[in-house]
Amino acid sequence: MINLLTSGSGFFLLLLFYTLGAIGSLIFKKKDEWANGWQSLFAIVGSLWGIFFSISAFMTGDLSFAAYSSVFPLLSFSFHIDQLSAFFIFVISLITLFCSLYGIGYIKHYYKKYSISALGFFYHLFIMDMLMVVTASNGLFFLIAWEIMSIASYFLVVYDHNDVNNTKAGFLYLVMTHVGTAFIILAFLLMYKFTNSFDFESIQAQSVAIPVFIKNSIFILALIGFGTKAGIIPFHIWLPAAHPAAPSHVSALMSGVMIKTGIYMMIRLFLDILQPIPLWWGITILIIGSLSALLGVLYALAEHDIKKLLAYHSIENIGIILLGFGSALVFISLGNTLLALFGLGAALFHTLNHATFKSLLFLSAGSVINQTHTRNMEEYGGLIKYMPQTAFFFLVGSMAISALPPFNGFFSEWLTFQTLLQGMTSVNILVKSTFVLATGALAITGGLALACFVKAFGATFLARPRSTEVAHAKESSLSQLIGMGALALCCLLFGIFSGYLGSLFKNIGTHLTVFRNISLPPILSSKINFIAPNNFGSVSALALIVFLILALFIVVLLVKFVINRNQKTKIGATWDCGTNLTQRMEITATGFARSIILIFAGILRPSIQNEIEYRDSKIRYFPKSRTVTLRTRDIYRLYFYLPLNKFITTLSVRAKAIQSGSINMYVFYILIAVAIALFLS
Amino acid sequence: MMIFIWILQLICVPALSPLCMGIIKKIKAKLQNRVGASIFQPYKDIWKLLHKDEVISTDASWVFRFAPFIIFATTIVIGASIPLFASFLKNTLTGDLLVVVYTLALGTFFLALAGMDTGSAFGGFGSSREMTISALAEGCLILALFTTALSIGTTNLFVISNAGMLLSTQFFLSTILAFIGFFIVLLAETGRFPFDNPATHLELTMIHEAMILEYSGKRLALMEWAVANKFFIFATLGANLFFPYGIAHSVDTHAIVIGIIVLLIKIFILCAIVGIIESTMAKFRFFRLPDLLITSLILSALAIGLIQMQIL
Amino acid sequence: MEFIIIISSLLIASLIAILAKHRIIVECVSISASAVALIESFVVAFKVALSGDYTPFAFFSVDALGALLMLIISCVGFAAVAYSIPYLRKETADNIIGFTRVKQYFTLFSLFLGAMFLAISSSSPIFAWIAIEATTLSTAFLISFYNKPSSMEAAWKYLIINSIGLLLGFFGTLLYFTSIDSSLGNGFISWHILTTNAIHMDPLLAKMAFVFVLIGYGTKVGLAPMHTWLPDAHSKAPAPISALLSGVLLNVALVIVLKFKIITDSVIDQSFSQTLLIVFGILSILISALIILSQKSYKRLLAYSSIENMGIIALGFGFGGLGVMAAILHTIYHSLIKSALFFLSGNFLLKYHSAKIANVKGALKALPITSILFLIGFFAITGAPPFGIFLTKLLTFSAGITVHPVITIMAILLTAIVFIGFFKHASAMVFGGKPSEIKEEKESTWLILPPLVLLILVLVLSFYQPPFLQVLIHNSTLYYK
Amino acid sequence: MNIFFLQFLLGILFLSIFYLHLAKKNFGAVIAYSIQSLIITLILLTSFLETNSFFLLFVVLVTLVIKVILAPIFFLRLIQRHKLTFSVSTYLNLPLTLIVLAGFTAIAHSQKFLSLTNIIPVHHALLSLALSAFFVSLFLIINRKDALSQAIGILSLENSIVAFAIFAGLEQSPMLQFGIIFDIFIWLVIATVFISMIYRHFGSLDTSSMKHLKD
Repeated sequence: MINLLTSGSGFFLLLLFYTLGAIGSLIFKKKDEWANGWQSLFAIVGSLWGIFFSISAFMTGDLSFAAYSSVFPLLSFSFHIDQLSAFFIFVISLITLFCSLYGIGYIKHYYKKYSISALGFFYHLFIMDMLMVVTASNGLFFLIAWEIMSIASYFLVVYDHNDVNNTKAGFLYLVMTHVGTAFIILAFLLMYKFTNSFDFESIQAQSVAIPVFIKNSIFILALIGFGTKAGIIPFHIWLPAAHPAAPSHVSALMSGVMIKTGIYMMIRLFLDILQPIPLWWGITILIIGSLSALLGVLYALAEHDIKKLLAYHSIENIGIILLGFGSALVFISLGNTLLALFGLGAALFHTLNHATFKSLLFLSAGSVINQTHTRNMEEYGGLIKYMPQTAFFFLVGSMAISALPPFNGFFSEWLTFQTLLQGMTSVNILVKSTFVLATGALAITGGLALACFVKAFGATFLARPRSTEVAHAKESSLSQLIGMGALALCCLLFGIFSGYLGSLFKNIGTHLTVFRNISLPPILSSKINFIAPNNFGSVSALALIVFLILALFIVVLLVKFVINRNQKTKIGATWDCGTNLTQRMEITATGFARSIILIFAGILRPSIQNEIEYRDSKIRYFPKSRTVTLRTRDIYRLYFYLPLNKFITTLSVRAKAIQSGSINMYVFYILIAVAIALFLS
Repeated sequence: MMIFIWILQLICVPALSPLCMGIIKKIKAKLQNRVGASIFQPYKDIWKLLHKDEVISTDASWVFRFAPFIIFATTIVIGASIPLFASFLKNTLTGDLLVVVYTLALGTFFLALAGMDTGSAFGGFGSSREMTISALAEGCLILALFTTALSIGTTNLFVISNAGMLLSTQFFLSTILAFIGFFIVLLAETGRFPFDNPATHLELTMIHEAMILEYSGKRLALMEWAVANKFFIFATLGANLFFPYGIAHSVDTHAIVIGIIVLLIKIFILCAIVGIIESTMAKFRFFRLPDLLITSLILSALAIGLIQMQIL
Repeated sequence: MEFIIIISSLLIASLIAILAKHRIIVECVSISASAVALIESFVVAFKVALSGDYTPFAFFSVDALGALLMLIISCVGFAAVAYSIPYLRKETADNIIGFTRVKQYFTLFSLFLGAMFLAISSSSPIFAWIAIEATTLSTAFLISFYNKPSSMEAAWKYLIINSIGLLLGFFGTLLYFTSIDSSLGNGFISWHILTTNAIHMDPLLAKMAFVFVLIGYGTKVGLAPMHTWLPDAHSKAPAPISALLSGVLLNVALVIVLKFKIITDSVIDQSFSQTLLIVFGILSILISALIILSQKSYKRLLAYSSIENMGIIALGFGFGGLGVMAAILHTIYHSLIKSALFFLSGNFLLKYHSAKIANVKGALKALPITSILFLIGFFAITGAPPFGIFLTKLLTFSAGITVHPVITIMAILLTAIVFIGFFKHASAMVFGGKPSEIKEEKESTWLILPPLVLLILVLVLSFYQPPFLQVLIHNSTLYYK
Repeated sequence: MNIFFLQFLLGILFLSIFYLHLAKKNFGAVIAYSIQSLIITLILLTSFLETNSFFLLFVVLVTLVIKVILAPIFFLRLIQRHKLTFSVSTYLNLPLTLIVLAGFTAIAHSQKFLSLTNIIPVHHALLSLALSAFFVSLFLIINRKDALSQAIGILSLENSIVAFAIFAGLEQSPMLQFGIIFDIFIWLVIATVFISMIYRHFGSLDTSSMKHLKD
């Protein structure tokens, strides 16, 4: 059993599970229940096996094997699983396990509407390809897996194709990812040009042959290509459109794990293959990271569609991961590999945490949408009374994402803060100012994320229902609750055992080429607590949580049973200074975020529109209803993407003039071609 | 002996914080030449409220019921992990700067949620304004505290306070700038004057009061007490990190007694400053507060810029 | 011997089609003729794979690439016949065409197939020219099949432009004959003779001859400035015919250009012919990429996509080295997928009676299987991984990046634009609300089977190549490097 | 036959193509084409006299029948049936056409095509004249809007290529020549059928009215 786990066939068994799941769900075209059962069963079994395999692969270290020789010359289906890929397989399988668990209950509401077998097929194809993306060690094979992953996720995004803006979102998504892949192909081709092979090992061996200018252009191309997939700021416009359109357990997978494949490949490229790297690479990634973090959370605040809000938060968390990764790059180029390892550990730990709490949030948002049939937060309210467990899980998720102590979000942000702090001590002014900018951005993002999730949780679950839909919402089914519960538990466990996990991230780094030669491994963390290098600070997750619970217990004991034993508590109406409280009196999500949006008006460019509906259209004095909509303009689409689109379409309309219809003109083209060709030869 | 000091450390924050509140009210009363209540009045209020009956709104969920306990517990935990009078405790487990900031954020998180839970208009607006300010204030707080961390080379609060004569060394200018930034954040976080008037119930201006409007009985007592604790924590942070004189470095009782006395004097001076500001200054309009906070952010960023300590 | 069987069976089929009275006879004669052609071309392919060039007697010699093309012609031809029988039955049911038209269709169809077989296998350049001229003449009437003014216009333009192109090609072929000193007398001059004593040729004359041949036969291949007839002809012809035209005829013409390229390369160095191929290739990708973006009719869209793919194949041959193998594989995949796509567009035409993309909406509900196959075909033709074209494009670009980096970068961006344009139209057609007047009845399996078989064939070929095919591809790569 | 007589024949051929550009009536154009084909058959006859292989004589006769007799008959029957006396105007006005024609002849005689026209140095003048005939007939198709004159343009292009081949000593084996002639015959039949169908659909032979297939 063990050698099966640690050999290549273990990985093929994993892929086999998913292929069987995909083909199986195609067979049950007619019977929805069977298709749902089959696909969920295989997904769960596959992901369980994936978790065991990744843990064993993590322990045994490097593992490289090839599938079968391909028909095409430069392509070889070869895999290489080192600690980094094993970690990412673990993250993918963990989240797939819980999403498939959740999916059993969630897919029920698609039964009569769409073909469940298609959902199963693409779902399994999508996961299989993510696994292949993180383990491929041949450029062409990587591109194949990357492209199939995008196409499978496109079909999942467009799954609910009755709604027209889902197809629009799907279109935007596939176009953006395809353009991103074009950039990645260009980067690989440039590497092929100087090392004339696509295998990562041989590229890395001859990476010294690549001239500096080419290496910089490869960096920029890879940054744009993988940045589009990861959703960094200038290339993020597909993310808030595509993730909400997909079914919830798929959008949880997409924003929890798929955008991390971009990060994985950046780590593989910049830290493993293209060493040694200049300083300005790390600085650019730091700047992009802080921009994405800050702007991501600002756009999330201005958003009132719950899934769009969570999608923007993915951009923010990708920004935080990039901060960790960027500081690692800066430290390497400055020669301090010890700190670089610490920074990489912070980035990887945050990837794991973000995967858990983001998928938890998406799953709970999914069940909320399932009950209320709308994604607009203004129509929620008071759901905690109808869906108590989902509300609790959403609360756990939002506490974890806004980095509040007992949960895992806080400890990865603590690590990122420590790396940035070390960066600030450097003498070079440029490096110090970028680190100060990054720390400021991270700090303010933390605050704004907190505000955003108070708004999200408060507007959705607390106070009174704002629409009739909420009144007949029921608690989500058992499988959904198990899925969410397990994820919430993961958030807590990763928080508590973050000390132990820290040591795992240490030896992820040591296996990348750049860290192979460092002598003393840093005491990244002993069993109980994190210790930053040059003992800059240490925190023990266990002690913190024990303190909190103990203090809470004592306070409740003292106040409830000692001091206040014989007092009575009476349930009365909320104080309403005389008028009867209607649900219009509550604060809405727009109201909540209005002050922050007005403060950051420069960036968000809000526009307030109020339509007034009069009782009698002629006499415009008695308004029947007044709706105020606060919208922020999407400056990227307005000032970059639409003009680009218009330019290409005018170009194409002008090119159509070639087909002018007159036969004489066509023959004239041939004469011109002959003349020019003869003249040149 | 250590256990006695640990117990002292644990009970010191909840015990002394209502006292500071009393002192500030007394100073304000004196400046408005009225006698004002005694400085121990807050103790009596908390005791009274703990023994009164309670009314909870129908719309409130368990978040409303449970929030006061969580907020109070967070202040206790922070109280245990900041240097009050003894800097030799070296609580490396939770004595970290970021732990303090984010546990405070945990408290604000539940305070805002409790505010929104009852569904009254005041609670909603209170939480919205509170979250706006705390979002910006948290950024400035982290940068301000990072200046002291950078100048000493560690984020452990006890080691920072143990470092002794900070002002006289070359970091004099950066510490002063950082302290001013920190003081602005102190006023913002604890809801003192230029940001929010603690005494008023006027719905147009109140931020903090609006969130705890619906509370009564023992929950209101806990809330008031937690606010007092928060103020006391910020005051001690300000005092012990930026001016760490007179703090006990060794275990003998003589040093600890001096430590406590010096702590009380510093806290008293801070309360006086706050009291004077509250009586002389007018409350700023809500949309001018961000400019104040951004000045504090720039000050702390400048302070970090000035530190030339070379570790890397 | 097999070759004679192919040609004779096709000729007999067209003869019977003229004389036959009943429709059944016409149909089964044509289907059996193309079945015979399919089997025979497999036999020929095996022979060529085993023993090199297959020359039954003086007039015909089939080399490796010729055998590959024979396979393509017979497969696509057989699928086209299998598709055109239900297609024409449905059209006669909607009384768009009468029985005489159907008879005409099948005669010209068999003649067209026969001409193409002759074009590849003829050993004399002039005989190849005559065969290509025969293909043009036989398809001229097929394009004006529906007897509407627009198809008339398309047929006339097709006839005139192709005749001019072929005359230029004829002039170029003649110039190559200057290398043969007239002492040999006007015996039967074959490709082999031309290549052997090409050294005597005057280099400048060789350059001019190659220019005339490339532009002449380039009109038949549909390379950029001479492509203007292609969208009109392929969108007005009936679907199976445009499938054959687009899928196969373009490659046949390209093979002849390649044969001339081999001769010129032995006279002057390769760079001249390669630069010309690259220039025409990138030009056709550029023009087709831009026009696809704002295209109105889906048949013209497929025609422009053929121009783009022929551009990529020309680029492949232009880059040389790895590019040649990629281009040959690309030809195989492109012919199969493009003909499948044209069959599917035929299904759309039968259901929606309009070639405009705007009128075809909600196809997923009206024609579920066809639209799924159309989406798969779309992903296959624009190069999505499971299908071979993704890798052939990548190999062409990797061959190109070492030789002409700037052109390769342009090609990558242009193919991305093609993807965006094609995808915009495909998703507009497939998704969205179904217009009410379109009834939702069950699709006839006979209309679905040919495209399905072709797409499955492409998928299989992307992963596994039978040994004889590998030998053929290897030999043709060596010969046309 | 001496070069001088061949040059005289080629001169008449070139003039007939020239006339095609200027012809107002279709009838004149058809007659010009038949003269052209007559000259080609004569040239073929002279090369037959040198090699006097019997098969070549048969080929000459076939070309005589098809090109000189059948083609004009088809076209004339076409003109009578549809009363197409006047051919549609050209794109460029008369003086401009003449300038372009002069330009083409100059290019054909220029140094650029020296390698082409010196295949057989003796026939240099003949080859350059045939080449200019080639370019002029190519330009004829571009210039004339009338479908009939476009068809005639293509046939005269073919004639000029055959002339060039004969003078450059590249003539083929008779069997291939017979194939080419048969091909031209099929093309002729199809062209006449198409022209009559164009007339039925568009009412006139003006190809500039065929502009529906735009983008």
